[in-house]
Amino acid sequence: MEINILAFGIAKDIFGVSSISVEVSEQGNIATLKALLEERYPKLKQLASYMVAVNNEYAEDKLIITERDEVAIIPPVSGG
Amino acid sequence: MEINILAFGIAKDIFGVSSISVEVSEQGNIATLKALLEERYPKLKQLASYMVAVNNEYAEDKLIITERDEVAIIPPVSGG
Amino acid sequence: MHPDLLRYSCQVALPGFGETAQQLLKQAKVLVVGAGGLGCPAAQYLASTGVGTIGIADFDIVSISNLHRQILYNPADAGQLKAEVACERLQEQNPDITLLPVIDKITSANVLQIIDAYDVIVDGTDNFETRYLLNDAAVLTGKPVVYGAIYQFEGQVAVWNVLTEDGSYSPNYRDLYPQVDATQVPNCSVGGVIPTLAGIIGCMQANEVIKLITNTGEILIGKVLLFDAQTMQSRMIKLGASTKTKITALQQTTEILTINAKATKEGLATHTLELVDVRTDQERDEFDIGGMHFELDEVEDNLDEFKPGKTYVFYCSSGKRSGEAVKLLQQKLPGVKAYSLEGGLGSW
Amino acid sequence: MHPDLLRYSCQVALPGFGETAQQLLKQAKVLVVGAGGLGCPAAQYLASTGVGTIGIADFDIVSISNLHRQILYNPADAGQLKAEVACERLQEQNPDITLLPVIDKITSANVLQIIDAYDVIVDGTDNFETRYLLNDAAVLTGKPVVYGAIYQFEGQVAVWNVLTEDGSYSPNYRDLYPQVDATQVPNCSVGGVIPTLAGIIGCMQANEVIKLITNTGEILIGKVLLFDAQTMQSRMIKLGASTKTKITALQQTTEILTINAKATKEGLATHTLELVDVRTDQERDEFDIGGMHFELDEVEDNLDEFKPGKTYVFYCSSGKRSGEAVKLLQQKLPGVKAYSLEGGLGSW
Repeated sequence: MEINILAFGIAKDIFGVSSISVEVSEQGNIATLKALLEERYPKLKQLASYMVAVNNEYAEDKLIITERDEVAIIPPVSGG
Repeated sequence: MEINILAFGIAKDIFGVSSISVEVSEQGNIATLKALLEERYPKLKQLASYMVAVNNEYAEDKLIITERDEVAIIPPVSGG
Repeated sequence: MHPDLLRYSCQVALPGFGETAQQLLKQAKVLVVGAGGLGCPAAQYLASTGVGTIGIADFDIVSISNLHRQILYNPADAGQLKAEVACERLQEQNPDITLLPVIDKITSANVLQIIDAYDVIVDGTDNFETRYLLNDAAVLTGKPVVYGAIYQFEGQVAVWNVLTEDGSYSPNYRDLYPQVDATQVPNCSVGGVIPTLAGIIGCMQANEVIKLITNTGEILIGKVLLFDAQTMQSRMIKLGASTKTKITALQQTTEILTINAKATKEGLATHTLELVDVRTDQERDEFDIGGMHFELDEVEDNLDEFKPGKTYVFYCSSGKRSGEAVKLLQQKLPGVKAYSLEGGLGSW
Repeated sequence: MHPDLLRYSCQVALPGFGETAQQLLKQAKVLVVGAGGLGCPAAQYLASTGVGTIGIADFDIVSISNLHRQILYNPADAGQLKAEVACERLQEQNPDITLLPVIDKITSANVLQIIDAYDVIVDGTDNFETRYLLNDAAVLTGKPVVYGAIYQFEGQVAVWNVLTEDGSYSPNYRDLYPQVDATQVPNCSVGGVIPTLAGIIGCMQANEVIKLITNTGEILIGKVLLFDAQTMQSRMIKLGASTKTKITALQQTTEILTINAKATKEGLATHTLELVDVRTDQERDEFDIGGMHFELDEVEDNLDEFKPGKTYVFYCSSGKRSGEAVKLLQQKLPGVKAYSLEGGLGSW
């Protein structure tokens, strides 16, 4: 299934756009999605951690994604 | 039908609560709703004007309300 | 790097900004009307960001009860003109920009002349009369208005009257509220306001001004943002692309008859005046100087208490609510003489 | 009205506030860490609102490039300690509160002692190391942290580590981001930041502090607010009711070896040092003082360029990014000597 992903902060720079679309297998979970994104965008993995939110809720690795979910990638921000 | 109405600003004080529920006839429009509210809460009419938003959009008097609509009463605010 | 730009290097580095945007800011002329809870933070960030010319319009003086949210002023400034103190402070913050205090009260007679030299108007006023005056004058002259308003924990922000690509103008304040009965909407001195809300909304106004000038981002055109500091929830209400209102002339400013404390005391001694308190029951309970008492929003329901031939002096804490009451009486009961106590109980 | 309360009358009038809430603010002790883009507006509103004791912690000095968003400082303050200038300004704004500058750099050795006297910590820092240090120290001592962070046009706000009714603590920064590679996330001097965003997020932090102290409103507990100044859209991400992270000790602060400009020039003259520029390509194009060049986030991929036995001096504009590079080298290549140019190119 096709999953739409919104990018925040530095993830916009890493993806080069503010939203991307990725093909995730049915029953794929957040861990699957992260692995897939990190393979395509190695810089994402280098952040050491970033938050994945599904429908405005923090998503644990084992959460199963469905096609209607709104997924957001929210990396850490350091400025002050 | 039962319509749920969210109150903002001074409308909260006029209603006494932050949301109320009113019975509107099928095919009732914003003008109907306003007349109904102003009868029940005369102070609302005394404001001279207030905004009604339906699903986060400014609603003209002739707009027909349906049961799933989210209606908000947003009175003017003067402070600075 | 050019020394001028060092100050702005951390915004020039922004994507889509650059030295061109900085130059646009430098050339811009922005009038901030109301140097209060909204105007203070808005002007502070317009100055820090390098807007080249900033006018600060306010005829009022600093009072101690302003200080909880009007962060440009110190207790030592009490009694000074806000516009002058604000310009002085902001000039120290950024010596490279031009700051112009405007200390005349804005009326239908002078508004067009006052806004003439500016590209953008920031509405940080605290009363409906000036809000409508600025809105209408901006519509008549084709200038954008960056609007902000606050009450208790809730605020509104929007950008009015921007020329859109199809040649029409975006909605303005009268599209939202065609007219308002000012006696029916409490102001901050009655219902209170949380200082941080003023800061958030004022900074949002400065943010929209910068976007307007530099033509970056999605400006709040054709929509109004509602923000609630208690829940931190915000909500964007769409208003449509173009204005549906026709504004062809300015509404004439009503002159409010005022009387000072000394003259009032003399009138009371000779029994030629009667006092009317228009504050809340709670304020009345704490302290009063006598006379009848109707809360401002109840005056209209009690017009038969005022007798032709008699002279009434309305009072509140600052003179603002009593001014509204006098306006109402002048309009509804032209045969009754009504004055507003100048400076309110603060001057008693 | 008590003269003390006149200043606060317009917030005491708020529903659910009153004199009791004002008294709570007066008794509260809040530590603002970082007197920069977030700390300036946050501290300004905490002072104006009447928080009784405010500590301002920052070891840095005012520099011209800070002024576009750090609105407590004037060009005349350049070179002075931020914490001291901020306390002086805020004391003028509100003479009735206590302001305490803290000018030590916060490390794992002193953080517990520094926060000990305070009830609430405001995280307005500009680096991950201090963010984690404050977070972990607050968790170890059971204090709430009001977090804010900004980059370009986007900001985050949340309140960490609040004791909930069931006796557990609400989520903290490590629930969101267990750890971060600081060399991979650009800071404001690289990517820029819009000043008004700093104002909005800083005011939101002060707002949450006031709600925490007075126990009013819905505090940002168990959630994080994302705000975008370009679109004015905000989004609330739910994190759950309790923390799932175990923090049992502070991470030791790595001491970064630094070298000043004079010693570096001597070392270059005697060919005993090699320079490494870790700024962006764009910054390099404008001006450089020679040596190798890798952008900070590329240093890790080029570790084989650094030879054991040699001594490298990393440089950037302020010393911040070069410090991160030195930390990385100390960790990955302990046999290579690496220094960070103190004060960056500003001191050259």
